[in-house]
Amino acid sequence: MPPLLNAIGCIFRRDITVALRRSTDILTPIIFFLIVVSLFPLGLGPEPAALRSIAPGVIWVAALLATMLSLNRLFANDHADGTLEQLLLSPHPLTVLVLTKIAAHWALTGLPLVLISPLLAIQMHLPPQAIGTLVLSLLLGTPVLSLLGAVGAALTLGLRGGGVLVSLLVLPLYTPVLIFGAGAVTGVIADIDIEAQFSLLGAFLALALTFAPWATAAALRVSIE
Amino acid sequence: MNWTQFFAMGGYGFYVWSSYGLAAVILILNLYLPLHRRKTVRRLLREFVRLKRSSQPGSE
Amino acid sequence: MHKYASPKFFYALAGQLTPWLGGLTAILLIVGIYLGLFIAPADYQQGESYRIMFVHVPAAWMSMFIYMMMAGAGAIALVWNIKLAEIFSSVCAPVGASFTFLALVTGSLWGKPMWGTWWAWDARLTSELILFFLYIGYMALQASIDDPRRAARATAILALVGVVNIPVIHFSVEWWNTLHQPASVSKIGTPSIHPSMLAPLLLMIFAFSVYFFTVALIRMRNEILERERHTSWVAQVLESKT
Amino acid sequence: MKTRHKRLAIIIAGVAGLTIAGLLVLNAFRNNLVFFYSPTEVLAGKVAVNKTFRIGGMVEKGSVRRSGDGLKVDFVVTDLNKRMPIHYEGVLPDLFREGQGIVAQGRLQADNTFTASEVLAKHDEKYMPPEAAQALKGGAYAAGKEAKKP
Amino acid sequence: MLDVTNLECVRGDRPLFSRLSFRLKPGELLHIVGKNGSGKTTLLRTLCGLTHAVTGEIRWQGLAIHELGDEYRRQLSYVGHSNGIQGELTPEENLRTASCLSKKPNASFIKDTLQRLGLAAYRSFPAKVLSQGQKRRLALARLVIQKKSLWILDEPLSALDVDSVDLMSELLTDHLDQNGLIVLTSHQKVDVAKKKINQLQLD
Repeated sequence: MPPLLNAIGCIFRRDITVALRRSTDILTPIIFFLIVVSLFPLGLGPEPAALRSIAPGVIWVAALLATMLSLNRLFANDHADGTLEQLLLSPHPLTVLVLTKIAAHWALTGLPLVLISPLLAIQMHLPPQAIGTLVLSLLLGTPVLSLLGAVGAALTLGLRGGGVLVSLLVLPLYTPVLIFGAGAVTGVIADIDIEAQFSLLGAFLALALTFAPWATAAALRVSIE
Repeated sequence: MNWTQFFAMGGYGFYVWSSYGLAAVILILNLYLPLHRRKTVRRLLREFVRLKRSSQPGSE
Repeated sequence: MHKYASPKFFYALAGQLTPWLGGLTAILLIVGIYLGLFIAPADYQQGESYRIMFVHVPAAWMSMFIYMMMAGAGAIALVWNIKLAEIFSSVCAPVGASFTFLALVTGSLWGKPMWGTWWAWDARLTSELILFFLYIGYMALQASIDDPRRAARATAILALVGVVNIPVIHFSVEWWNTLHQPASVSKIGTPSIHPSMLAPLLLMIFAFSVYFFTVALIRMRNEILERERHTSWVAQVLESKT
Repeated sequence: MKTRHKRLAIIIAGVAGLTIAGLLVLNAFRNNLVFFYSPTEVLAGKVAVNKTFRIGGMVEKGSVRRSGDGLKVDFVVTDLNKRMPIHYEGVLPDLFREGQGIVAQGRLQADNTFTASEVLAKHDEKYMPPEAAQALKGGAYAAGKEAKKP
Repeated sequence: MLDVTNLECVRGDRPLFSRLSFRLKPGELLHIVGKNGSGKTTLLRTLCGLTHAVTGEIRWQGLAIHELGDEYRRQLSYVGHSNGIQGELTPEENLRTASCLSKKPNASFIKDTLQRLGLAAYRSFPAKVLSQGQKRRLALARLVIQKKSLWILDEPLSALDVDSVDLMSELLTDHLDQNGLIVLTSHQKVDVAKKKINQLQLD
């Protein structure tokens, strides 16, 4: 196996192992996701029609916030114990290594959110055909959240108030994903053709995959200095 | 056109004049703050230079 | 080229330029406001309220323009490691944010007579709001990094990410808005505006731009003094004038 | 891997990413990311059957008929080329006037009429003195060109 | 060969040192001494390429390190203030990760190295249970595992007991014997048998 692939596999496995050993870190965002969405019926009343109309937006906003919560895990621990420095001193391109870490982050944050979303969809009385759309839109959208979030996490590494700061930096950048992610689900409920929304979510993903790892690597270099 | 009419702005006086007022405030503030800061910076730096001189005579 | 990019030379140059630019700003503003408030006729539909446009549109335009300048200078600073670009990029944000704020409030003041409500999730207002959030994030990041060099480079990266995102955000808000907002639907078309109204508008945009450069130069001079305080030329500058 | 190869790989990856993004955006625009269809497009069969979509155009002068309690409205939308009868039940927006542009969301019926579930009024964003507007009335202006706030 | 010419570093806006030049040949050790805050750590990080110098040049085998990029990092091991040890992973897993950042890990070699550094008993425990000194030893084990020619070490002897210091001297001597290069900072005396030690005083 070429050394680069070897390193990628190694880092991916390492990040997953570490995260699984600190299982509260993975569970917190997921539970948060569940709780936030469940609070809306309590605040708005259990009327199914009303819930259905707000469900796409609510679930998507909750996914955004849950991802925000988990961003800290991405680099902060590695920064504190010095393993991030070692990563920067590796002979492999940092962009690729960073992308690996983001992938591991998504596998343990985004993916569980996607998997758990049908439960919330049922809770919010979404019609059956919309549940598939919701899952698919989250599947395309949550990687973008991890990618853009990584840039924010790298920029705020080791700064005071890092957690709140990262949300200021990243949430405005999340708006397109929110608009088209929730728009796809709303569209399917209104029986509108939604291929366009999925195309655009895919385009965002391609764009984020192109730029975010590079920006994250640059930000890490600045933050480590 | 008389002045009352002018200030009334066809019934939209409030909106128009608060817009222009805020614009004026922002333009003036953006000018005043850095100019004020300039004074502070110069004062602080002068002290800084004096301090540096007295602590290491001969150099610089 | 190197000579012009040296902070010392630039400090002196900027000091000579500012009064001229300031004077130009004042003249442009006076003429623009005179034309806008006294000469331009009332609009056939909106009456006198459209005169808000003469501050709203330049402010909105500047808010975008300054962000672009900020990101462009940031990119130059990142790639070629030019100090002046770094300093210019770092002084843009407060001015840009205040113009964005001005555009938001005047947009709202315009919306009240036009739409009958203070705030509408109109495409332009919404993307202006998100731009404001981007500026706030930028300034928050800038404020929380103590080392000016690190701050400059981190914020430059953020600005670049933002600049890639701004068209995307703008487009998505526009699309979102047309689906949800009954008040306005914009399809392809050219803005039609009468010359008597266009002239003051362009003058005001020009005035705001020159104003921005004036303020930026003043801010840059402060920043240069602070960053170069260890050098002997700063010590001389401090002594020479009171 | 040599530095030059690596740079090439980065460039290729970047170009590939942008190309995919661009193709997807194009696909989105080809698919129904238009805000509304004109009656001509609808009658030419450009719209998926059995899907909700939007139709836009001018409300034809003298075509508005209100029935009963005034909540049922029938009118005709035109793009000055083709006409489309629209049926709507509900409250119309304040800016709904004959000769004004509207967008209606709903479904096409078998008899080539349109049943709207929602009607949105467009508003006009042109800036000109009253005299100029007077002079323009009728001609190009009535063609319903939309203008952006500059 | 490591060549440093006319290096100037600042931290924030505070100048740390300037006009710093030295040359280090294979088989040589450079011991950097200086007060707290004299810029020892910054110098080491600059040598690694983690921090940029204001002026000056660092050359490795005759080429500037920022041009060499990954070629330079392929030959460099760094142990900084923090040990670079992930607490949730066992010592063995830590070494395996460190190793595969540059090449394929060799399980038996990792085992031997843990044995040599007296960490074999902790192989299956998470590294967070190790004491400060043990963690430091684990960080040093990384040097052995990675088999690079240039070692850059920031206070490698801190938190080590007498036996471990001896072990460290042995590792350093071995490395110099194999024509390796070492740059380190230390408040203690560095005891490397019969080897050339250059001292660099920062102030």
